[in-house]
Amino acid sequence: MLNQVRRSAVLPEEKAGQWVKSGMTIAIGEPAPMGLLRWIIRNKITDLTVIGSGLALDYLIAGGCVRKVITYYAGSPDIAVMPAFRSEAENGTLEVWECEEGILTSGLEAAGKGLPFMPWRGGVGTSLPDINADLKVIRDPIGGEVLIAVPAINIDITLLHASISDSYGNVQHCRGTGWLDMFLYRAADRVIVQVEKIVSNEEIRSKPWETTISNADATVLMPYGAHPFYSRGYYIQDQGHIHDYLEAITTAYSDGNIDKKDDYLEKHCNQFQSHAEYLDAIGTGHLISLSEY
Amino acid sequence: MLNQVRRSAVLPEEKAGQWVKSGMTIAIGEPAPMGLLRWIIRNKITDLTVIGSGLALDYLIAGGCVRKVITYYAGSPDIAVMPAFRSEAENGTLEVWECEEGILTSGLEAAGKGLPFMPWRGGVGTSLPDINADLKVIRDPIGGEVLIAVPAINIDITLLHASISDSYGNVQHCRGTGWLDMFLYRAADRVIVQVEKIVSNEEIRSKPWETTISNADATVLMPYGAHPFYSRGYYIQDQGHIHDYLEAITTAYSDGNIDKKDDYLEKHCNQFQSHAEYLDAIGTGHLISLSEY
Amino acid sequence: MSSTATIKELMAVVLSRELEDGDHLQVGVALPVPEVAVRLAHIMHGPNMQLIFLGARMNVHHLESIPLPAFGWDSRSVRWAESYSDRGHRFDHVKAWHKRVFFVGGLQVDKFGNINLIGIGSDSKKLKFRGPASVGTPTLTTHVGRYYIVLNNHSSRVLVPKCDYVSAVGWHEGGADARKKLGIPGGGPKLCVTPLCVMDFTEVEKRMRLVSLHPGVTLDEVKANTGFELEIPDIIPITVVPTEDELTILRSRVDLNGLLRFG
Amino acid sequence: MSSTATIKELMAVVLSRELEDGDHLQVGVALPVPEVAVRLAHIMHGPNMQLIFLGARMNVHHLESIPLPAFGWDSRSVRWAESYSDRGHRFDHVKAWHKRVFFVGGLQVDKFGNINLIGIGSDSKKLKFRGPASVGTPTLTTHVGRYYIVLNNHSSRVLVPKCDYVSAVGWHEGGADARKKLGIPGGGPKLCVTPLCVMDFTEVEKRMRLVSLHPGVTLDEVKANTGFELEIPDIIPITVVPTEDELTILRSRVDLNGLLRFG
Repeated sequence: MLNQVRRSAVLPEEKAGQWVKSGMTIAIGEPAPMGLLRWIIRNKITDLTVIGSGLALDYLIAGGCVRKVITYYAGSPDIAVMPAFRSEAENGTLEVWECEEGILTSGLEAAGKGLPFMPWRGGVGTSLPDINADLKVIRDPIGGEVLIAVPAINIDITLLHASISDSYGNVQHCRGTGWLDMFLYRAADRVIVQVEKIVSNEEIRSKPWETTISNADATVLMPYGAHPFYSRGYYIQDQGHIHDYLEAITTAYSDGNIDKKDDYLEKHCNQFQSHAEYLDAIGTGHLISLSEY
Repeated sequence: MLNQVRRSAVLPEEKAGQWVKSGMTIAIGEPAPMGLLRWIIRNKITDLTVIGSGLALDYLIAGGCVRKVITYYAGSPDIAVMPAFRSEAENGTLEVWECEEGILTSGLEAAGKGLPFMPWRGGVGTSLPDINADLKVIRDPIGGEVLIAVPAINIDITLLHASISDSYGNVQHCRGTGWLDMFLYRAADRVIVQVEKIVSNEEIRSKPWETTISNADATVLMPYGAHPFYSRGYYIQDQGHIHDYLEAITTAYSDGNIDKKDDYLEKHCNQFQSHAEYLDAIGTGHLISLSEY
Repeated sequence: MSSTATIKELMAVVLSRELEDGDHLQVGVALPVPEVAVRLAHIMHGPNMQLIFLGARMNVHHLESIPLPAFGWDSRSVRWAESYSDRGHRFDHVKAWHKRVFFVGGLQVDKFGNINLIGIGSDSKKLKFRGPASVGTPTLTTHVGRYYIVLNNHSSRVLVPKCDYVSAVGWHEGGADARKKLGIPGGGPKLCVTPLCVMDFTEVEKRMRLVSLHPGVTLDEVKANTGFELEIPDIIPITVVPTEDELTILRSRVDLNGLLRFG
Repeated sequence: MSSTATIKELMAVVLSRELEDGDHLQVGVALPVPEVAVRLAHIMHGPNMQLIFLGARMNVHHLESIPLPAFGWDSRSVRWAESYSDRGHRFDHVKAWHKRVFFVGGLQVDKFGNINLIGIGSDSKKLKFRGPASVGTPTLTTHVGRYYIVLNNHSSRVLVPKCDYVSAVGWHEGGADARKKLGIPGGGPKLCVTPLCVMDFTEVEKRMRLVSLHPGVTLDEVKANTGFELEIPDIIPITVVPTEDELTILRSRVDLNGLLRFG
């Protein structure tokens, strides 16, 4: 009866963050795992291929971490097209693997299921197979219908934000996961989940039907870790912070005065040594004001 | 502002039962929707193609309702092979669409996703494509790997048992669904869910993350409706009742004395006019003794 | 409250009248006109409608008001939904999408109702204008029972003879069998609603056709701002303006902050 | 408690020693020997094992005893699991199955470890003996890191030269690259454990080979009851019997009702 201790999956941010190496393919869930993303930017990880969408994706692009994006949507309710994404894509400095939601989930499902491809109908007749050479128009082997063969999209590390986990990598999302989170988890070799709170194993086992991920490779305790985004059941989006980002980054790129981008990143990300320092700068009063109710 | 009333999805068993017509393809979830299955047997629906497994499937076969089965498992912890299934399959009076769990879910997923097929690896190298001509061995169009193309498995009506629903077809399963239930639901044109209890819409909306089916075509109030099987959070299996079934049906088929089967069905199913009458015959005391705790 | 409806309010009312009780209405983010339209229809005549926002399914017909969320990603707005089942299984139940109705915008829309969200420019690797990408529109427009194209601008830069790229196929290169030939089962685009007019698609060719002009808009104005030749019927009605009831409910029970009135 | 282990207890102990901390152990219904084995291993040396029963994932290492369920479909037995996520997504995370260990029985098993759960007879439409069907064995044995064949009977009717039908591919027609050639990624069958002996597969040909004889069993007995020529090593050890500790824990903390002792 050796080795009688169950291993903990809880890691400090720098330990978990170090798993992410330049050149990897990573994925970002929803709500966005901003604490981990700030770690990546601060630590100058580069040449990433990133599966993500919206502002969290843009933040990583602005941070200089991204070579290629796999995305279905780089807009938001606040802006038609994200500024860093738009500018770098138009310059040709950012590669875009053009897809859409159903094609993306099909490729992720193929990876999770250990298949080389999945067929999908959405996208037939569109420009997607013309723009993206990895999407192959096929005839189905049974009735001869035209479909798209989507290759497996494999991920090195998926980064998620969730409500709670126990010490052993059992994760539960308050009010369900983001729509893509589970696809991203299943397509990845490893998953790191930042959580609002770490709870007892008994709390997890009192409602196993709510466990969304039962084998997270690491969980990182990061209360308010999704800021400036929401975390279901905890806090709402910080619209002011988001508008500041959009204005700063849009201005930086359109002025051709890219230093303004570095100023923004220094002020809101790079100057901090840890997530806790970031929260100190945001301030407790402001964080409380974002409480979801 | 006409038609200002939201429609109820709650139906009495005979109304919902009448949707099932001889010759249809139906599916049975887990726990087994025994109340509805007893209605089908009692009303002499025949020539069904049934997607199911284990004893509930066998009950329908014994009841004379089934022409063809789509099954991955016709055994149980209590008997290696179900008696009616075994006998009728060996006689050639029952057609078997030979498959396995992953192939079945692939075909059901294809139906739910509106695709003519899904590829699957499990089964490559086995006898399944030899026995089942609908399974086609293909080369994947991207890397040339050998896979099985599973055709979409479309269902006319899926029958499920769940814990609760509101009046509007919003269904929640206590402690999650049976493993195949959601696949069967999504592959079907219509779904009928028998439930232990009908609750207020507010109760459903207090935990929408537990809603498993949001558009059941009908829900039928059938407390103890899974008897002699379990219903998670309500009651455990009635092992005595199940052993009686296995003994009676095994004997009937092996004696070549098929009348014994009719005696069993008359006593346990056909003599009753309703699910309530069935429960009366089981007896309140016995039902209470099955409470899960 | 008896003031005239704004153009956006008019557009929302036009759409709301199109929606039928029992429809499953999916609206993405950043489409305020359909967001108002589905809520208005739900109150007015849709007790069996299902509203699908942020992956949640809601029926809130019992509520006195169904206000817009405070902002696009407001997680509170779907707290009391009936189901979140659309999230992890968004595309697993396409089989039931014949009941679903969807709304799309576009950087470009052509005369057959194909839309482009990818971008403008001849080199797809270096677009002159990089769009936000196709979201879920290719899959949704492939399968839903019907959908509506809703534009914030009616200009010849948007309504073009041919899209630079196609995100979502409408009637492809035309013809009532265009979608069938491609193997695309859904019902296709039904209307295109803009700040100037309402348009539909001809029965045989499936080319875009004027249905009605909004009050005060001239035919010449529409023609001048449309980049392709629009099918023009002999009689051109004026778009029926919101009733007193519709406008009152829209403003007092849906668009409480006047997003379509002042925005 | 110091009495001799029964054959089934011995089989369970042999399997339990094979299991490594961190393994994800999936056991189907109606396989009491592996059901006991995984629980015993979990207690003995597996604090990081995951037990997968009835679509639930459990780690119950903190419990003093991990008894067998009262009957196969006992819904109570997984109430306090850590996750039910294997249910609606049973095959969506095959990517992680290299950690998973599985156990199979069979109506027939051939010398390359292929197994048959379909039936016996030449006409698949009218089998002489209709089996229970393949359950999930084709998919599971295709992908899991390794699996074990566990038989209740060691007879030449079960251990046959060639299966009438193959439900799950072991080493197909032989050879270390047999699975690779088929495109089947999993690690394949590791052992075949029967009431007479333990067998594995040769390195090059992947033919079944005797590893050890259970106490009291002769080589001739095994040969006489095996329907194909078994690879026989020069030295044949006796299967190491359960230690005092193993047997005590098995009986007092797992198999409380003596299913393997009296059953």
